[in-house]
Amino acid sequence: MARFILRRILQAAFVLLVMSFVIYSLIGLMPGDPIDIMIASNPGATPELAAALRKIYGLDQPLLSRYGHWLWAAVQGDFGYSRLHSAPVLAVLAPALWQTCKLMLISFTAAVLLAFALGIVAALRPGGPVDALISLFAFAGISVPVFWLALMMILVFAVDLHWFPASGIATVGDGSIRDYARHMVMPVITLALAQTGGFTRFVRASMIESLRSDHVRTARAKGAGEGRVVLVHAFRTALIPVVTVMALNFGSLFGGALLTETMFAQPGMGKMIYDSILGNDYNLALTGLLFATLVTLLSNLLADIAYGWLDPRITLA
Amino acid sequence: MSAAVLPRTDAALSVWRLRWRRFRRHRTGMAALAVLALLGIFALAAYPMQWFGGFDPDATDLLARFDPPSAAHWLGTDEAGRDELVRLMVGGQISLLVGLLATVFGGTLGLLIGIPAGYFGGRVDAVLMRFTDGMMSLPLLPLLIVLGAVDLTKLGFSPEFARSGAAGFWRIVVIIAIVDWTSIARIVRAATLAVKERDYVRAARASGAGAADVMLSHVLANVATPIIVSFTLTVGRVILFESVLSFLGFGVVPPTPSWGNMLNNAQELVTTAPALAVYPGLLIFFTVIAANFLGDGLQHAFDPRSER
Amino acid sequence: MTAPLLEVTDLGVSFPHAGGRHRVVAGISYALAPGRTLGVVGESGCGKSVTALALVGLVPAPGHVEGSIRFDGRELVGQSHAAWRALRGADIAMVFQEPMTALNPVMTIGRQIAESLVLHRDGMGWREGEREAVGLLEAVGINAPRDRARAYPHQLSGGMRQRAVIAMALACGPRLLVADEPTTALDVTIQAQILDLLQDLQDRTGMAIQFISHNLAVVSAIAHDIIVMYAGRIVERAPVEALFAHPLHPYTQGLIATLPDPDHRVARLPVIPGSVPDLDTGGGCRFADRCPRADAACRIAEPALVEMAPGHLVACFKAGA
Amino acid sequence: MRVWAAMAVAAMVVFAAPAYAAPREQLVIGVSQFPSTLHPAVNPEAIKSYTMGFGLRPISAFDSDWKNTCLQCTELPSLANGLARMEGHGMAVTVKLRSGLLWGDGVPVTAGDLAFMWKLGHDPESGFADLSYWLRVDSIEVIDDLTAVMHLNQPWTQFDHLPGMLPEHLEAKAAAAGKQPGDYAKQSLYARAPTTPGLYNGPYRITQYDSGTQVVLEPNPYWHGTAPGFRRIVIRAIENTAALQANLQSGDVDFAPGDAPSLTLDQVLALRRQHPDAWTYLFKPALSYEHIDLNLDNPILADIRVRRALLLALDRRTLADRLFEGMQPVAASFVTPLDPMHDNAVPVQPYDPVRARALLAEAGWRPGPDGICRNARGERLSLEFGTTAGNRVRELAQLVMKDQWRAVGVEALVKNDPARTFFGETVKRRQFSAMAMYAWSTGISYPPRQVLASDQIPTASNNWGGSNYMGFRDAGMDAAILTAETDLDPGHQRAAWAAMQRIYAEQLPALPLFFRADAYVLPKWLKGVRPTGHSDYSSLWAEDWHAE
Amino acid sequence: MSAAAELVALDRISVQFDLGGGGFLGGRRRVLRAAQDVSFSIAEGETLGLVGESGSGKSTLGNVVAGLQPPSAGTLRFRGRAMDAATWREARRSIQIVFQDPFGALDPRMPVSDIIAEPLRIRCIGSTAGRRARAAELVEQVGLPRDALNRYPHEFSGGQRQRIAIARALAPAPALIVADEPLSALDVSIQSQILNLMKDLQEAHGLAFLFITHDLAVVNHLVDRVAVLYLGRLVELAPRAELFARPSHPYTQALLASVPRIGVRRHRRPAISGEMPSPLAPPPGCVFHPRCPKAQDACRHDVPALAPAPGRPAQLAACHFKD
Repeated sequence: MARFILRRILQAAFVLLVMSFVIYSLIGLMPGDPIDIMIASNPGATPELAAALRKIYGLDQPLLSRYGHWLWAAVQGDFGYSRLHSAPVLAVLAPALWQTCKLMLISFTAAVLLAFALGIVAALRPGGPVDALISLFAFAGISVPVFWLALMMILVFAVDLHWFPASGIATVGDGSIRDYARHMVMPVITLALAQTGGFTRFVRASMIESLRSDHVRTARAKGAGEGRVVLVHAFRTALIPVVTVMALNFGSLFGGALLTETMFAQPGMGKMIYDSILGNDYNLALTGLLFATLVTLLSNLLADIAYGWLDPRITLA
Repeated sequence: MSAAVLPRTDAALSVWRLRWRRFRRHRTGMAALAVLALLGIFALAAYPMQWFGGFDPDATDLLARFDPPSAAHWLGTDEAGRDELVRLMVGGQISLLVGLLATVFGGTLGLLIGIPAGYFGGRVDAVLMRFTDGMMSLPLLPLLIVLGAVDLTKLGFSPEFARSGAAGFWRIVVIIAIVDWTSIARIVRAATLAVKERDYVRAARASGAGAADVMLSHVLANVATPIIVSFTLTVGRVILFESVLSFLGFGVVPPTPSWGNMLNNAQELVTTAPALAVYPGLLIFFTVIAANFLGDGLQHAFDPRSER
Repeated sequence: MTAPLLEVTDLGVSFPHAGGRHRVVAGISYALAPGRTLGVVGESGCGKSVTALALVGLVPAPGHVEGSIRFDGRELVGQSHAAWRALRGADIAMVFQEPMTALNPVMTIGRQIAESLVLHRDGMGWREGEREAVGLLEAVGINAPRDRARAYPHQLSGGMRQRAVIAMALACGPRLLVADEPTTALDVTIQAQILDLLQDLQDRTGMAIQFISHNLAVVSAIAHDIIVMYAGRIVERAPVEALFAHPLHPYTQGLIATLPDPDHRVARLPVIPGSVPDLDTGGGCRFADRCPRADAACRIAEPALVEMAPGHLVACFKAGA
Repeated sequence: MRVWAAMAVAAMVVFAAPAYAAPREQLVIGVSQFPSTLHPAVNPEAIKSYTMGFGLRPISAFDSDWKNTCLQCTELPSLANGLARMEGHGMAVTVKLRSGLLWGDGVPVTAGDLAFMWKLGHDPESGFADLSYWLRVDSIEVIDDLTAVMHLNQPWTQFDHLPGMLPEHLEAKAAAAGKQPGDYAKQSLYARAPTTPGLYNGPYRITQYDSGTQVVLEPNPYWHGTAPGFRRIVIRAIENTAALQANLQSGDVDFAPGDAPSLTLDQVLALRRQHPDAWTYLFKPALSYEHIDLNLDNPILADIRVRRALLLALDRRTLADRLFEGMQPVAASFVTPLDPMHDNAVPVQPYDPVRARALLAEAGWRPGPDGICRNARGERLSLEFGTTAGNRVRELAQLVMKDQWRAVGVEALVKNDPARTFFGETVKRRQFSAMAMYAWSTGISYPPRQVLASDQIPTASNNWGGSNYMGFRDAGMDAAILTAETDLDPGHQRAAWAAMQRIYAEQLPALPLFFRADAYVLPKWLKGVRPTGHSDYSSLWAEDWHAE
Repeated sequence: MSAAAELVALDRISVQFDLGGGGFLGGRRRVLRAAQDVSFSIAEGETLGLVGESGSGKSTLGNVVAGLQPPSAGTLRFRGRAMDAATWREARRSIQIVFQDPFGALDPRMPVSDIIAEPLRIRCIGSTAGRRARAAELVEQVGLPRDALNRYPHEFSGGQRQRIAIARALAPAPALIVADEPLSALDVSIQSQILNLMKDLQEAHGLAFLFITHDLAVVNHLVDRVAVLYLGRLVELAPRAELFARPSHPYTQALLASVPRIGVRRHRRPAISGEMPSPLAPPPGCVFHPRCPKAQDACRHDVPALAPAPGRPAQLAACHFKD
């Protein structure tokens, strides 16, 4: 087990390394260049000054060597300085990452629980009216753009009903958990609804498959009640593929987080990456993307471990 | 492939006829197909509207901003006095085309990676699939934004091309395609792995069939099933992507209409002119939901176990 | 002969199909006494598995069961779900064909066996159940039962798995064991072991066994009475000796003749021409199309099961001819 | 299912609460951008100037009546009062600070702080965005704690517009710590610890800074002037303007200012139509000048007749009336009528499509079969027309103008780019082949060298410096700009400004469109906000804001 | 049978599968030994039965003969020549394979005519029309109506599909057909039909068969010689009659005794206890010793060689104590 985890971590590190190069190159393809921005409104700037600055910042070097320098610094924990936030990248990123992870984890949990409930109910009578209703709900969830859902939530629950605050993560001067939770409700629901549809479909498909399987029939032949058959025998085996798919999807919450954070004006990683790309903040964009990749890789690793834990047929070695 | 001369077309119908019969019994799938067909007709109706009806999707009319539906403008006008209906039709062409093209390109990429990975296995598989995993682990939307922000001139395209409308359109198609092929590659790989172990493939190999022969004559035809299902879902997802990209400022650039940018554009007007948001919103919603139900129906039709 | 434990009368199972109903089996009648083994033989699709599922109330969803199943004098058809549950696994147990898939892959063997006990025995806890499971595993001839009880199905060999399935079925001391092709997935040497085991267990507990197989030879090795099914109908029913000594139905005769004999080589095996028909072929004897003796009459009416000799019933107009 | 529904309802009940009654001691301002850094001299941004206006005061500023006034000084320097005088090739300007000024930590504001600012501003490696002001100042002589003399290296007509200051006692350490160019900007407390009280000398100081989300301001106890009217001001950034509007409607945001990036004019107009009585709406005509730069290197546009025809073909009045409900005045040139240097002799060109067609014909452009003009060589009169993608109002105007040009036989091909590409590449490197629409915003009566002088045409050799994207070269204009910059004689200045406006209107290097209007949405209870319409934002007088 | 020319010969063939593991951080390396040191040959026109239980490696050896699985060690000869690329080219045409599952053996997307003609198409034999004619001829030979040609596999029953699969194997006029459990997925009443068909075809074309099965009863009706495999090892190789009359290896004896016989009430106590060990960890010495009633110390250490049974030179068995 430890060996497996170690190997997977090494693999993930390698993927991260390769991806860091890919992202580094892509970032270099964004418009403008850092020196331009530095001397943007300096009328006295000459091409010589620009060239000198390029040399100081190593921008005259070939891509690979620049990447090498960046990597060496990054390995030592120096991810550079954020142009937009005027602070070291890590100092800016860490709280945003934490905030986003909280949002993602809560929404993910909510989405998973809801999907379990709906998927199981739908799988009990495939093709029946309840299944049709749940399918419709699931597909509807898949079919609404997240930003639009967010706007509708604000209009209904903040503007019309005044139930929840429309933006921010806390009321200034009110540090209570309740206040904090109230600010999280709408982003969490929005992000969770966007995921629930797909998850519900997975759970439903897997449950139908599982309910058809021989061992479920065996359980019935033993005289187990329907609840036990469904929840203990069918669900446990249905869970195995579902958990993997869900965990693999965890990373995709970043995209949703980006949108909900923008709409609900919450400081988070997704929004930060977006802003940094728009604002030519190369260091922040690069590191942010890498962190997001890292979170995805870690969730994949957890998925593998969960897989091995759920399925005794798999030995992690 | 000289055997292709054999008259197989008439007979080839039979597998598909069987599936069609099964699909026809899938009520929501049929409804979804009908909805998608209607949406396609709706989008294409822009041409007769423009040629014969004299409707111009770009003609502005400052005196007719936010007009309610009338004989001249069946769905009313938008904030620049343009005919909403024709814009929705033209926008539909763009959105559906983006959806289809990105899916086809992404699907082709997925096929090119998934089939060899599944068929050859071993090291080829390991390399291709680690690559796929790596791509999958990249956060999709931020990556799309980076790709959307890429300066084409730095890739050697001329500034004229980089700034042209065509570049804007193809950029979206290409970036969605190169980001969204991974799931298809995995599906194709899994299907190929299954087909590869089928006895008919082994029989062909025993007769001396080479890898290319087997992949073309057996694997490709038999992985079609999961691919078609996955295609329908992808088309829906891509259309959603386009609207999200529009929201983030990287979608189809106005004034070329797409449902995505029309919806995004209508955001600020949502309280004053909600209809402008409702139309493209509903069209996107129906397209995506129909694509999903269609995929569901096809899955049912292609699954031999659903025969009863 | 003792009073029958199981009495099946005119049992039929149908599924909705293209507007109408599709009768998968019909007119099944037989009786089974404690301590006896009834072999049910037939080719794929003849309805033998559905008949077995009807006995435990597990005919899949849209299926409809008619006729009568009396178990120990109690009518089972139409009884409540709760009554079925109380019966299943307790008085009537079932063993399925694929020991790999019939076991829950993510539950230990011991726990799966204990589950039957916990479900049916009042006051039985999991801990106690699992302890008892070890004993049951030992009873079905598994070595190191304590370790095996802690193992997952995939960690056991095919034969051991089938023993575990049998242990599970026997946990609550059923009076009727329905075994649906229990040895088909196994190798011949293991098949022999399992057949032995079933016979031993029957000797010890006096349970009745309904043994279903497509293999006449296997059935003949274990059964006291045999039912031959074809296309959803019983075509012949007889004590095992009588059946092989004087098979009356042309299908039974064909089956016996076409089976290759390991001990005698013949230049050419006799064959039954044609293949098993699709169900619901209309009126007439269902075997008529493949029957060497069939004439016009056979294609008009369906022959009833008639007793030609004591305990020997056949559904053929030409039987004895 | 039912259980889930019940749980959802229960959760709603627990978390939901009616919007708390606003204590009115707090003002939440909704803006659509967030300041990237708070250092006043690095990365100039409207949102930062607006935010810092609450906390850090320049020595002088233009007020809402466009009059230069002292904020931190006792009187403005002028040649008349002797505080400004000619000196060799340049000038000497004496700055007299008001006494009793304190930084937010109680340390007095002194002339040394001004000298410190100069020291940094004069150093090209400090990372200051705009060195042009400080490069004019050769030295600063500190006379006493409250007096300093700035020695300018040439006469400068804007000498009485006095700069801001930095707290030397806090920032000197940061300035010394820098090793590489630009390090100061990273070391500055404004970047590293923006809640340090001593960084502010205005009525409010920043007490909480949540990067990307909000800035919280609270009264500065060491403020000497009018007591601030709020216990707390929150500036909340909500980038999505639709969400921002929803926040305003839900009460999460109280106030949408017009001088900081916030709701669009379009939104405010729509809001006013829908809820005319819910808020107070203010529209302040502003300096911002919307126009279309013409690339004069384009052979078609090199012909003045074509340029004039393009302008005459535009019905700017109707456009303004319909799209902006008449809030945005049509421009005759780049100088707003509100500017003291505006010259009435330059009229607004009327809408005259007939003359436009005649001019085009004169220039050799005759309508082809599709209605688009062609010249003798058969080339179509087709011009690329770009602006910032995503700016709804501009895109809307662009579409209308495109149609209006079409009516006179000019084909405009819309090619828009996102703002950063548009400003970073398209216009900056003069990649637009014909027309680019955007806005300028300079100071009041500020000489337009940057945008109109021939030495400010961006080229590769000057590292794409300057903002004369049109490639406009006119000796008369160059001379007038120099006069406006350096000739302190008011008569000469006025003449130079008149000349600039005349030349501009005649030569049309750019098509003048509108002067923007800042649109404010204020809660009924908010009083004392005086929009300025220029780049000295209303927040500089925030101590007068109060609830009623 | 030694009179006929040798068609295919296996000489000390071993096949092992690397199940991963090993290498950097890979953990224990796992190797599955599917076949060990197997040697036998098939003469022209001969039918060899390859018998064994699941996991004995019989299908693996079938794949080796059909060229689907390269051996890890040992040599394969075709008509006296060791296999190389050129030999394989000829052999591919002369050796065809028929599989167990008639449902998976036919590409559901091809009409029957294409399926049957496929081996010819792959080897580029004949014209399109010629291949079609050949397919039509073969369809009739295997007892299907001509109109089957334009139909699709799903329209046929299991027995009919197996006939199509046999027709495909016959298409290039092979010398040997590897039949991998061709009957076990069929209904009992169909098995004998296919069995007879194979016999007829063999007589008509002088085909050789490598008939892989677990069913000894079937073997007795078709084959000339029998090879018995146990855990990847050849334990007995003998002419049919001899083997059925007097099995030499204890495993063969047990196997034969375990076959259920019609109408014979079973004698209790099975002939053999226990189960075949995992091919991942075969026992040392004689692989059969853990289950062998005769096992002695020698069996636990020494691998018995395949040698003639006492007095029966044609009957080879790998046992220290063969009868």
